[in-house]
Amino acid sequence: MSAVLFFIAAIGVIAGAVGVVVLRNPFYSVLALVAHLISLAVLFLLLRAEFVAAVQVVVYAGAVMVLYVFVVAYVGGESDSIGERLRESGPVGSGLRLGGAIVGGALLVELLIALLGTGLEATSGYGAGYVAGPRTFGTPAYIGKLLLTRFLITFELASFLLLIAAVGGVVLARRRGGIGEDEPEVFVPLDVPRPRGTGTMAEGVGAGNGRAPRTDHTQASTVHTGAGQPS
Amino acid sequence: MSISWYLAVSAIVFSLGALGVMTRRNPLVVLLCLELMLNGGNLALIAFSRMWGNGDGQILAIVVMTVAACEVCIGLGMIVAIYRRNLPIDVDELRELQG
Amino acid sequence: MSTTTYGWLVLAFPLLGTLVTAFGYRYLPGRSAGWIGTAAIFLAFLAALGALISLQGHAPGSRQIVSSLWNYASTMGIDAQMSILVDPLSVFMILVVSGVSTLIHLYSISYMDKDRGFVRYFSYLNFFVFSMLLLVLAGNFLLLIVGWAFVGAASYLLISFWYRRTTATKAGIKAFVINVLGDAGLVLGTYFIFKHTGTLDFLKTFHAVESTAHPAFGHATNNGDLVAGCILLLVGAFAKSAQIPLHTWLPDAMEGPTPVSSLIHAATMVTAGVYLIARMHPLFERAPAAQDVGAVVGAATLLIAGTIGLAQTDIKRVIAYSTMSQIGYMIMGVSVGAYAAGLFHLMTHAFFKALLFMAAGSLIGAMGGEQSLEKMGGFRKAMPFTYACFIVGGLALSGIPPFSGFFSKDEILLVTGERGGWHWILYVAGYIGAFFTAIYTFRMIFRAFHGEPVSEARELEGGHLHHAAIPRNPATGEEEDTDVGFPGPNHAIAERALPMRIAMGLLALGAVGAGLIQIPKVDFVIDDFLRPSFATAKGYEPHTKTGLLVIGLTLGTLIGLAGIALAYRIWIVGGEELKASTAIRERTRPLYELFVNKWYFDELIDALVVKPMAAAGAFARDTFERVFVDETLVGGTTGIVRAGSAAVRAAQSGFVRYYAALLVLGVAGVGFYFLLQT
Amino acid sequence: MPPLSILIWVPAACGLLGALLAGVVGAGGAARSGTRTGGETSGTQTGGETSGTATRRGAWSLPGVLALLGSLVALGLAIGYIADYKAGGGLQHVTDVVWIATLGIHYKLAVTGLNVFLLGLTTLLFAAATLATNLRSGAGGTESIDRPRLFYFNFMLAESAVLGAFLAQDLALFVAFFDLMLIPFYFLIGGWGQGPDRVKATIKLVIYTLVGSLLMLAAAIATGVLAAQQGGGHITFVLSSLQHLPLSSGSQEWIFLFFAAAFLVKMPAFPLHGWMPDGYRAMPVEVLMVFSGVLSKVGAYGFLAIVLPLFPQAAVHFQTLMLLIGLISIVYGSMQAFSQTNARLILGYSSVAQLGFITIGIFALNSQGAQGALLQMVNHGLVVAPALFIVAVLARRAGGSEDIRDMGGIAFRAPVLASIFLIVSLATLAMPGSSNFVGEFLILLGVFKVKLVIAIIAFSGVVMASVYALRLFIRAMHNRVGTGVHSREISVRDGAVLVPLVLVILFLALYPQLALHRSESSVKAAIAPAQGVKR
Repeated sequence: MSAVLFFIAAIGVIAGAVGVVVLRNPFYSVLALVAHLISLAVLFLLLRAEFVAAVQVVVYAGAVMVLYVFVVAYVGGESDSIGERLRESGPVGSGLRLGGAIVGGALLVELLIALLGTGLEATSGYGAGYVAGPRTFGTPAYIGKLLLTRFLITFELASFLLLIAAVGGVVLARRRGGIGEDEPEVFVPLDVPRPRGTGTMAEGVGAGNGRAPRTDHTQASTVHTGAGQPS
Repeated sequence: MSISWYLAVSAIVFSLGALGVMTRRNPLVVLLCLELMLNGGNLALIAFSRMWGNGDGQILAIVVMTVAACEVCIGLGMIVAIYRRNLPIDVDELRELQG
Repeated sequence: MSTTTYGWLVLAFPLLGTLVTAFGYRYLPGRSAGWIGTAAIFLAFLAALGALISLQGHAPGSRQIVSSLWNYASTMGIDAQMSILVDPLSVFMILVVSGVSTLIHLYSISYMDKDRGFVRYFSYLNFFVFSMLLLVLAGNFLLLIVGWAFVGAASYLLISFWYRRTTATKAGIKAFVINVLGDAGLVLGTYFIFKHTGTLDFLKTFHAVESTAHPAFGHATNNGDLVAGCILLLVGAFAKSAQIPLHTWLPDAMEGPTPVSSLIHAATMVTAGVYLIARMHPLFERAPAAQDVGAVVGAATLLIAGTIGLAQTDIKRVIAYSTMSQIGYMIMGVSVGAYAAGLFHLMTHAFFKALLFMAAGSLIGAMGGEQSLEKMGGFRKAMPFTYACFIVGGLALSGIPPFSGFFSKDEILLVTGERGGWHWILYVAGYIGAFFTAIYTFRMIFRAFHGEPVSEARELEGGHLHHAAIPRNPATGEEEDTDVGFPGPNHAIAERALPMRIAMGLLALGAVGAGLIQIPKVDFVIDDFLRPSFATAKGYEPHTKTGLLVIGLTLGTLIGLAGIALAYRIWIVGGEELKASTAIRERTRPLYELFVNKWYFDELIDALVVKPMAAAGAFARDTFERVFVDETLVGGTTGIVRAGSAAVRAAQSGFVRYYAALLVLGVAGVGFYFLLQT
Repeated sequence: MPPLSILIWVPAACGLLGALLAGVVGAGGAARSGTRTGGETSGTQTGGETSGTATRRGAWSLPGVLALLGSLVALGLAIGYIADYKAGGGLQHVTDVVWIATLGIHYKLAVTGLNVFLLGLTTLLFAAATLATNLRSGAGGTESIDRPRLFYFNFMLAESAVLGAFLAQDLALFVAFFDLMLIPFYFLIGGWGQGPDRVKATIKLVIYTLVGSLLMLAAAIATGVLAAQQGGGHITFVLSSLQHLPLSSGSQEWIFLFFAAAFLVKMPAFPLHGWMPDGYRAMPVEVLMVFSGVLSKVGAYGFLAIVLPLFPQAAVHFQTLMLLIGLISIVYGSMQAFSQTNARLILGYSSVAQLGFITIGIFALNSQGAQGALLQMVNHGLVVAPALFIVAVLARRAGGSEDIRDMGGIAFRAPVLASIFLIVSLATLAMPGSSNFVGEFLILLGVFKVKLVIAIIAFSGVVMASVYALRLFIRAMHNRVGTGVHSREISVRDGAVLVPLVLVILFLALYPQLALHRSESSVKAAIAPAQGVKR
């Protein structure tokens, strides 16, 4: 029974993953990922990780993916699929893509060898003994106990991380203007060694081109050492 | 089913994710592929924790999910910001960090 | 007051005069600066007399007195005090210097009367006198070098006194650099001596050299270091005294005002070399080789300078070359051990040469700044006083008895002859030089004062002093820039300025009579006075062979008269338009070319030193600095850095996926490694 | 006397105070925007209006006054130390606090015969330069300084760093101060420099100096570590205790080379002077005065106070090399100096030559040479600073051009300026009677004793010095009046800067013994180890 369940779930997992990678329309990719996640949750259940499975479904497949869908809807990314990617040569050149595929393959092979080929006896077993119960391995109570006792610090850190991420997301996504031509610029001697206009966001947004060279700018603001008007 | 099967699945998922990260140009999809890789990792973690009957792996999996959530948050925020600036939604076009 | 107090006073007065005139340049009314300067020098002269008197008060054995004010630089074995040495030699020198200087200051008051740089002039002149006195009074090598360099600086300032003349500034820097070369020689020589004696003080040095127990340079003569040191001291002396081959600055130095030429470049500074050799005689007597070098160079100089003097037409330069040749006599004299005679000639020469320059100055004034003999003539009636002074000076210079030059020069040659051996060559050279001297001296006189009066002379006879409409630089013909104080339209001549007449008259008396204080076999004033300074000198006492003496005196007289006669034949009887001289010139064209081009010394030095240095400097500036320092070193280093950074930059393609690929590759690599491990 | 820390930190404190207070008071605050307004603002503006712009023309700016105050206090203290110094040598007025215990780094300061007069020189030149800057903008000056708060703060920080470098008796502390010196000068040149290629010059200078001081840092650490191994104990950087742990000659040699690189760049010596021409052209004149007058001496001082005592065997081993470097610097610098036409560069190359003299004096490795080198450090600083200032004054009269071909003929209308310049240039060419001559006399005597040939060649430098110094003087003062030259007498303001320096020059010329007497024993102690080495 579990074996059948496993194969169905596993196939779902891999199929979803493949779909994510291959499908040309990002929207479909997202949906594929949802499918992938749900079937993954099944695997978790088979591994007696009820709580994680639940979190997976609720948080991931629920919340996060909705977020993705929103963004995709908002951005409406252009569609592209691995097929034509491999054929056409973009700025990177298909060589990279080919190489990427090869590397990825190599990685897969390695992992398989590492996990299976090395003959870790334990992996061939079915895992530690398991007796069902209210607060046994993997139950919310179990997890909660761990989280609030042994992994309290981790727990708190994670929460802080989330908070920071939330703030960061807000900051990044908020609407604001780029750096304009007229923005007054203080002479910072530390800028001196840097070729003008580079390394700033200004360059990224195309501003700063055609701005007066920084050298001239500070030239006007130097002490005229007696060379100028007579004292 | 023995744990090794789960591990095999996790490996496949991880590699697929890596492949996607390396090949796709749409940052959104790249993010999705990152999720894939994380999930691969998660699966392995869970499998191992099952193997030893020890919950730490699961906790770790939860943490990974948290991190994944953060990464999604930031990543999507950046994508939105890029979109706002009318820059191409294409990781190959965003090369400002080029030396 | 003690003797040394007088010595310090001698230094103090000119310094005071310098400071007063320098700081008061804006407030001193009218010509008062001139009188202040003159008074300062005159006071110095009085102090020198005081020193003389009180020095005679001491016993002859203790007439070398050192007095020190403070430690100048005494460290690490150096013992340089701010000290003066008062002994007969230095007293003799300060007497001559301050005496002649007083008269020349007096002369300058009138000569520079209308000059815009009047105050500056007297400030410089006082400073020069101070330096010269410091030089002769210095009690140790360091202070000697200080005075040595100060007179060089003062002479530079006075040569380029009219500094809007490029010729003047060029001449000034030339003189200064050659003098610095001499200073360098002096310093290096000092090192050689200090290395053995371990002291800079004169008396201690001499004692260390002469001490019979363990002399600094061993008992044998011609110790290598000693000879090297003495020859380097000679380099200093040659540079200062314009001896071959370091003489080229002196003729150019005539760019300065004429009184300056008369004071610095005839009477005092250029004789410093003679003083130096005399002062260092204990060292030189232990190094005969160095003495011979000095004697030979002196003889060569007196000959070469004499020949050049024959061909020059610029009156001041003729006198300058005559100065060189006379100093050649002195150097030769003190180098062969005729110390008293050399210094005696130094004194008499100071008189008559200063007189000649003053007279020339008066003449140039009458010519409105023109210095070329070609344009002069017939001033005999127009300026009788100047003419008389010129005659007196000329006779003294040509060594006609009883004028002063006669005794001093012949005494030098006498002692040279007594040395015997190859010194006879020098002896002969000396008399040949005397012949030349007589010729060019009277060539000057005859061409300037005899013959048809030129327009300026007539104008002057008519009672009007000629003024050039636009003053021009006689050397280059460029128009003078009068606002720095070039005399411009105003010139002073002896006939019209009392101070000039007084100064020239007194010097004329000296030129006539000074010789009488030391007549062989009759009186020995100089000998006796200087004896304490030369107590240890071998052969100081002239044990004169009467025969040689008589021969010398008669020979000298005859040669002088012969020279004058020849000059008379050529330039008076020679007829109109210098027929005779042109005829001679044509007959001896190559020689004439050689002489008129001053034996090509300037060209030689230019080609050997100046041009190479300039070329090297230009090369360093234009090529080396750019190619090596900037491109090879800087460019090379930065180039390497640039290349490296470019290589690293290439990795930073900016493609996220590319980075990701690298990352995965890395992971795969690591994993592969571990797989191999298992 | 108060502890040395006060002497070191008073200037920086005053600079900082000025920077902070000026913001509060508002008078002549720092310029936020680069635009230069002070030159045009009329004197009637109120402080409120000008705050946030450059100083008003003719107004004393608070930071300037405070900086001047600080530098003067430092000068007074330095004079006090000179007067108070006992000729017996050794460390005096020692301040010794453990700074970083684990690394054995002490905050150890002391006055020795080597640095006592350099303290005087540093404080004097900084005071003069600060006064000059103040007078240029304040007190009816016609010009203005941007961001005076920043300027004066950097300037004073530089003074503190230099003083610290001179006083430090701990290797690590010395290195720290040595590198601290670079920072303010970097800002000063980059922010207030002149000329189009200022930026290039700044980078060049910084890279050169930085490379040198990094090498020195490595060498210093190596010294501490190796010495600790030698002593088989705790690591220490205190010079006096390092001196008792001599390293093996092998390690001494490479460490010596690293230190030499740093110091030779600072001096600068041929062929490491590549930064000098651009740097000299770019610097503001006041900065240049102290840079050329003082910083170059830090290198020479380092040789004398650190390298010779710590690495005597290496010093002996590389003696000929260093002598040759010095000699080439002399000849090359002199030749450049009399072929350049930019007055600043003439002085720049002349100081290359002068520093060459100092180098050969130090590496004569005998008492006369070292003594002369020490005296010459002070002399050169005293001479080059007023010379550079005069060049600026002349440039103002020659319509801003520093090319000697555009100058000339102003001596007649400016006799005082001419006399001052004459004194300075005669001192520059080490005219006998100047203190410079005593220095060169001792140096060359020292070299003469060890290497006759080098001494003789070095004399050519003396002769050439007379050429370039007089050339500069004549082209600026004599000959015909240059086109576009206004010959004017120096203003009282310029005089106030120059006259004190000239007076000090004259005083030392009359009584060099003052310096020689005090430094004698310390110099002997410094070179004793090197002399102890058997060759």
